Amino acid sequence: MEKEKLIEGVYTPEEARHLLYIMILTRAFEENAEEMYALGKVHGTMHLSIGQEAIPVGASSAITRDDYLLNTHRGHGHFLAWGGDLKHMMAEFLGKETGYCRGRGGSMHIADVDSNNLGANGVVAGNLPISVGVGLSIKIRKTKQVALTLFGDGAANEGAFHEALNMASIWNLPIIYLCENNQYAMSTPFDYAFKIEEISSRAGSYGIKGVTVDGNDVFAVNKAVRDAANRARKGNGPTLIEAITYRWRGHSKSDRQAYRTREEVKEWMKKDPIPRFAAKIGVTDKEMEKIKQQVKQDIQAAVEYAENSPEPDLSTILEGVYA
Amino acid sequence: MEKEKLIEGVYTPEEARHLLYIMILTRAFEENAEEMYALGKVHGTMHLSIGQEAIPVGASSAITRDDYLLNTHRGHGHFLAWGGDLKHMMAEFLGKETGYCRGRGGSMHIADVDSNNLGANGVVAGNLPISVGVGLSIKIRKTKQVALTLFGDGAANEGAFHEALNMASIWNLPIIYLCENNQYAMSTPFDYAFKIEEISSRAGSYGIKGVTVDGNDVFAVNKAVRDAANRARKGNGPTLIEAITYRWRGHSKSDRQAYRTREEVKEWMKKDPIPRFAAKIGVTDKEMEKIKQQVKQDIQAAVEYAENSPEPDLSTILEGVYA
Amino acid sequence: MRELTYREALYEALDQSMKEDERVFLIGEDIGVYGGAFGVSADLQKKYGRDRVIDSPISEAGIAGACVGSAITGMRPVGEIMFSDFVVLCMEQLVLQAAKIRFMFGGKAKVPMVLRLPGGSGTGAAAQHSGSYENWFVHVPGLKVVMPSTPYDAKGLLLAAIADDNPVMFFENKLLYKTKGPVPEEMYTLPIGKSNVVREGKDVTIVATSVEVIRSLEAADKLAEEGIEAEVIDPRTLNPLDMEPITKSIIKTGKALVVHEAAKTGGFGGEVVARIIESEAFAYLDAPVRRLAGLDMPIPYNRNLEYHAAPQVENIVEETRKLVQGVY
Amino acid sequence: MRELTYREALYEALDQSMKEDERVFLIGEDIGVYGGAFGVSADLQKKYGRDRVIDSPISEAGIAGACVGSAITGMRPVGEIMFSDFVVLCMEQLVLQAAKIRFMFGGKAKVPMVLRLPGGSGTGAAAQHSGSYENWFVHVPGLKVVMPSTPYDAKGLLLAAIADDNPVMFFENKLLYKTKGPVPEEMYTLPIGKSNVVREGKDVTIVATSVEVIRSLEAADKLAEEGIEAEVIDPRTLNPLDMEPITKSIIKTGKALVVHEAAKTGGFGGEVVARIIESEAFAYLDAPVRRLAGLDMPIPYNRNLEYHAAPQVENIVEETRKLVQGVY
Ligand SMILES: Cc1ncc(C[n+]2csc(CCOP(=O)(O)OP(=O)(O)O)c2C)c(N)n1
Ligand SMILES: Cc1ncc(C[n+]2csc(CCOP(=O)(O)OP(=O)(O)O)c2C)c(N)n1
Ligand SMILES: [Mg+2]
Ligand SMILES: [Mg+2]
Repeated sequence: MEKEKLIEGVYTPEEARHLLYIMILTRAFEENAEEMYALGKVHGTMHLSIGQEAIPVGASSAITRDDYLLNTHRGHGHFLAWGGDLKHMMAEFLGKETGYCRGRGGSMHIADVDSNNLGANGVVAGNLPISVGVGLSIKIRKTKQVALTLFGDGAANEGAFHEALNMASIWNLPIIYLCENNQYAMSTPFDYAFKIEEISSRAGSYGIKGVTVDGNDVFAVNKAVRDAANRARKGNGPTLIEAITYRWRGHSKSDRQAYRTREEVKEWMKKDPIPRFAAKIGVTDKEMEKIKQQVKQDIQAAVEYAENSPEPDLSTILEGVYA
Repeated sequence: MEKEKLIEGVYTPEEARHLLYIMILTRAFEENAEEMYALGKVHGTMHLSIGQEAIPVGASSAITRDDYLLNTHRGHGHFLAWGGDLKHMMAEFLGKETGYCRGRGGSMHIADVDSNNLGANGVVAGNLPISVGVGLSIKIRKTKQVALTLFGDGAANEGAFHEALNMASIWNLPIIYLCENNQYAMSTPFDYAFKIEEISSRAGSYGIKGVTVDGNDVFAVNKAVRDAANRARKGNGPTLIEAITYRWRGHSKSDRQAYRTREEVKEWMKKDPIPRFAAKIGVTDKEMEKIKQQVKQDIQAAVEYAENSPEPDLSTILEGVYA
Repeated sequence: MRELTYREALYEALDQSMKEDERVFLIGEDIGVYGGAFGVSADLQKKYGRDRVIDSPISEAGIAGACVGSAITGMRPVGEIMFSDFVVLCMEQLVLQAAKIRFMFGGKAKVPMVLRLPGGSGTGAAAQHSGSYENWFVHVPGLKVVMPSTPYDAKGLLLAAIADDNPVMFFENKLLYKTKGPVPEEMYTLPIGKSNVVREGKDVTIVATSVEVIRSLEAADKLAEEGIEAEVIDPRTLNPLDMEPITKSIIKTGKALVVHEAAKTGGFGGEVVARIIESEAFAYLDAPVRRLAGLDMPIPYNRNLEYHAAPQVENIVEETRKLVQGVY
Repeated sequence: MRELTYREALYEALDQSMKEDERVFLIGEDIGVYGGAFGVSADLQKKYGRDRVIDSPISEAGIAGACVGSAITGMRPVGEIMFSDFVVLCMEQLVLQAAKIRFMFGGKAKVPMVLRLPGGSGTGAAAQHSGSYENWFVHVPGLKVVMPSTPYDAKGLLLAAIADDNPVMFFENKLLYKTKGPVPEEMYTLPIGKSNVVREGKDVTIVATSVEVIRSLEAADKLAEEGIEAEVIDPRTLNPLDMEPITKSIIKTGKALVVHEAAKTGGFGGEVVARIIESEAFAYLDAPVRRLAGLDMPIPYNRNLEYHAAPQVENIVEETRKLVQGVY
């Protein structure tokens, strides 16, 4: 279609509304998750991405579903943006047999390999070495896919980050390394764990392109990922993108947040990516309300579906250990 | 003493001659080691540093023996430059009870902790995480020591390199990271395993100083290490030094060297660091001959000592597993 | 005596050893302001400063290396790996360096370090945060492996581990942190290499580790109601392993059950069974030694499946009953 | 039949599977022009190109990740870790990823990868290049562990491992690379999960792995001269472990010795002993099952000490004799 019809030259109005819907859905999903956790309906822990909703939609909308997604422990938004089904996602969250992982994986390991969603990962930087294999696989099979690989600021200090980016570089692998720098690794501030201004500058160690973008701006993230995807598909190798954002909630459910001030959080909450994107794509408050209503219904339906879904049968406990 | 009395403002004539002696001794030790290996007097493998003799003397002469040495699998030169005793080193090489490690460690694990020589390491990059601990220990004990930490070009692609340098950086640890870039990691050329011109540029990822020097020039190595030591003692943290050199021999005893040309080796042999240093410090051929004679005698004496030394007694086999 | 939780007992051991010995320092992820993922180091950074309670970047190999390097140069580091699962990222430093340096160097160096490893399932943390890998380290000569089951043992063994001149892998259990028990206020050490008979009984011997000790004691009470008196033994230190109380017990009971949470195959239970068979107790066995252990599977997220992946009280009761009744 | 060395047999398995299946590729350090530290991949890079025989930087975690990621996306990678000791650097990818991905993802993914691991002592390579860590992986549900002792088994099991849809840890032995034996030219697979009775005998059962199988056979010949007929069984695959031939044998002999090179404590021998005790063979034992394994120590550099750190023929002869004569 013609460029002028596209918002910022990127999205059709429908597309843009859908992305906004996903952002709102992500936040609602996580707010609902908090409630369910408080009510003891879910056990374990969970990692909320509230405040970081721009990155998933910006990134996923820059590549196709023939590409691959390698996600993190804080990946609800990416899962939904990739096209994950809310009902089966909710069911996984509640550990039900109808969940994406038959209730075996939970929030931290939710995956849908059939749709090239290679899963969240509970190990910090755990998906980085795996990305090398995905990249090699694409290169050997000569499909023009790319592998969108997410990780956090904290993950960039794991040895795995170093090995993976160097390998991806020397073999020109079609990988998009997208670092969600939300300023903290659990309680560890970015400026404590790094003596550099930008994580993207580490691209220099591997002779690849590095760029830092506003992670709360859907369009900025989208552009960076699109550029990286183009390079990758042309055989020009990986890119390291750093998206600056902020985690509104605690790291996980057991976080007293003694390591930061309320003011700091408040300041960042002013940079809420949702209204910002809504404004940019010209969505009125009335439309916004409609979307929120829709989201509310969808969440409710998903919760009902999940709660009415069966638990895994004990007799199947050993299924899936071996092929 | 007054500067003008010092060669290049660095070494007294005696000192310089001693360093030259160590370089020649190192080469003779390794040539002798090759023979003994051929005669089946040593088993296992060994890694020769012939052609790289400038780095050990340049580096060790830049710091004191109250400092620490963390060595590599290719570390005969560093061991001698640090002040290792030839007899006990030879004995270790032959696996004798009188060896530095009572014959338990061999060439790849020779150490002398009593003299702050924390040992060679058979694991590529194995000493890099350890250097962080040594640096912390110095920092906590507030002694003004530095930790000279050696590793090869290949080691710079291990995750351990990344984790160690970042930790050393953010905690301002007094560590001198000295990378001996001899152009190959076993059969792997530097320009295959890296997409960057200089390993020292990776210092940028950690916000520390990085410098590349001519590793066949004793004075260049010495200056880089002295500068790094000064920074470290002032509490300004680690430095990454890359010393460019070349390995004349195969990687180990089982190397057919199919990965490089004779010509390339010949070219580098013209850059022999020994005559180069001899000329720079004004040692005549006659003096050179004297030193070589001395070395010959010393090697012979050491071999005799080692060969006449007892084997470890089988009854002591379990000694040293636990303290 | 005053009661503390397992977590508080560990905290006190760290606090007292840091007060007493300036060579002791802590390093790990989020152990400072955050106080550690399980709160063990609590306010120690406030007390001892950032130089002695060091927040680490997420670099597990670096943490282990920080312990090895400082230990060989005179310090007494206590590292924390947030979840014992992530010990997979520092195996090189532990297995090829910490465990071997002393031997490789001809006995002329020592590596007095402790690595604290919170492990085990039951918290809904799923497959990558619920593992039990202690037997790997039992299989690494040069390392010692400690696994306390009570607050009293936790404090005494942690102080002993810190005082030990060898690298010690210290396995804690997440479900035990909140359990309470009597703990002396003063510093005290428990011997590394002494098994502990936690319950006497004449009918059957149960050898259990960590959380399974607690479950075995509960099972033993239930079994007592059926007239079965189980003797429960906690090795407390897996390597060195003190077999003497175990063989003595089996000579008395003629029957033994080994219980641990880790997967059965390739686990510590095999070592215990083999040692029993190699001991004089073999002649007194009137039933095969049995193992009751975790299922051979990753830990599932689903609460019910997770529950059944590890031996629970009722499983121990049933297995023990079968053993005593001779049905297997 | 044509004879090949163990090394040549492995080479042929790699060559044939690469020829037959374009999803198969190799990755490891110096496996290209250099042909691998032990020459197993020889000229395969010349044959199949740099895209299918990939020289890796020294990044073991990356190598393992390259296998995991390509396997879950349709490839059949065969990785090589130059010395099995350095598997310590990729434990995270093997244990937390490869082994668990399928289960965590609800059985909806598969990880068909093989990791080749040359191990063992006897080459003078000292403590960091001579380890035997196979039992770690036996203890990791989701992984399979294969350990061939002959050229014939090496080829058949490597082809089976490559065809298997699960991650397989393939432990080779450095001392065996030069050993020769009959090997069929065509592609063939040996079942993963079938123990192999390599020598029949009525007096005693010896269960041995890898190089210790060869030593046990030599010992058996010596014992035969004394009139002791030992049955020697090679499990070949440590997990899954096929106990049936072992129990059957013990029911016949009443005596069993388990032999491996890895350190005794926490090793595979414990698993075998425990399985025997749990089996019907227990009732037929007229002597305790014994383990003969590596000393609990790092491998020494000194040739003589190194020799005595692992079970040698004479040790097997002596232990077996003692067992048969009832003196222990
Ligand atoms: C290897 C490893 N170490 C530690 C942890 C515990 N942990 C889980 S998330 C996390 C912080 C990760 O920080 P970052 O990479 O910035 O991602 P974020 O949580 O901020 O999104 C830590 C330490 C882990 N899961 N894996
Ligand atoms: C972790 C690890 N991987 C692989 C090896 C095998 N190996 C020994 S030396 C070596 C090459 C090292 O290259 P480099 O770091 O450049 O040092 P150099 O040998 O050139 O001095 C390799 C791959 C090892 N010892 N340790
Ligand atoms: Mg973060
Ligand atoms: Mg090199």
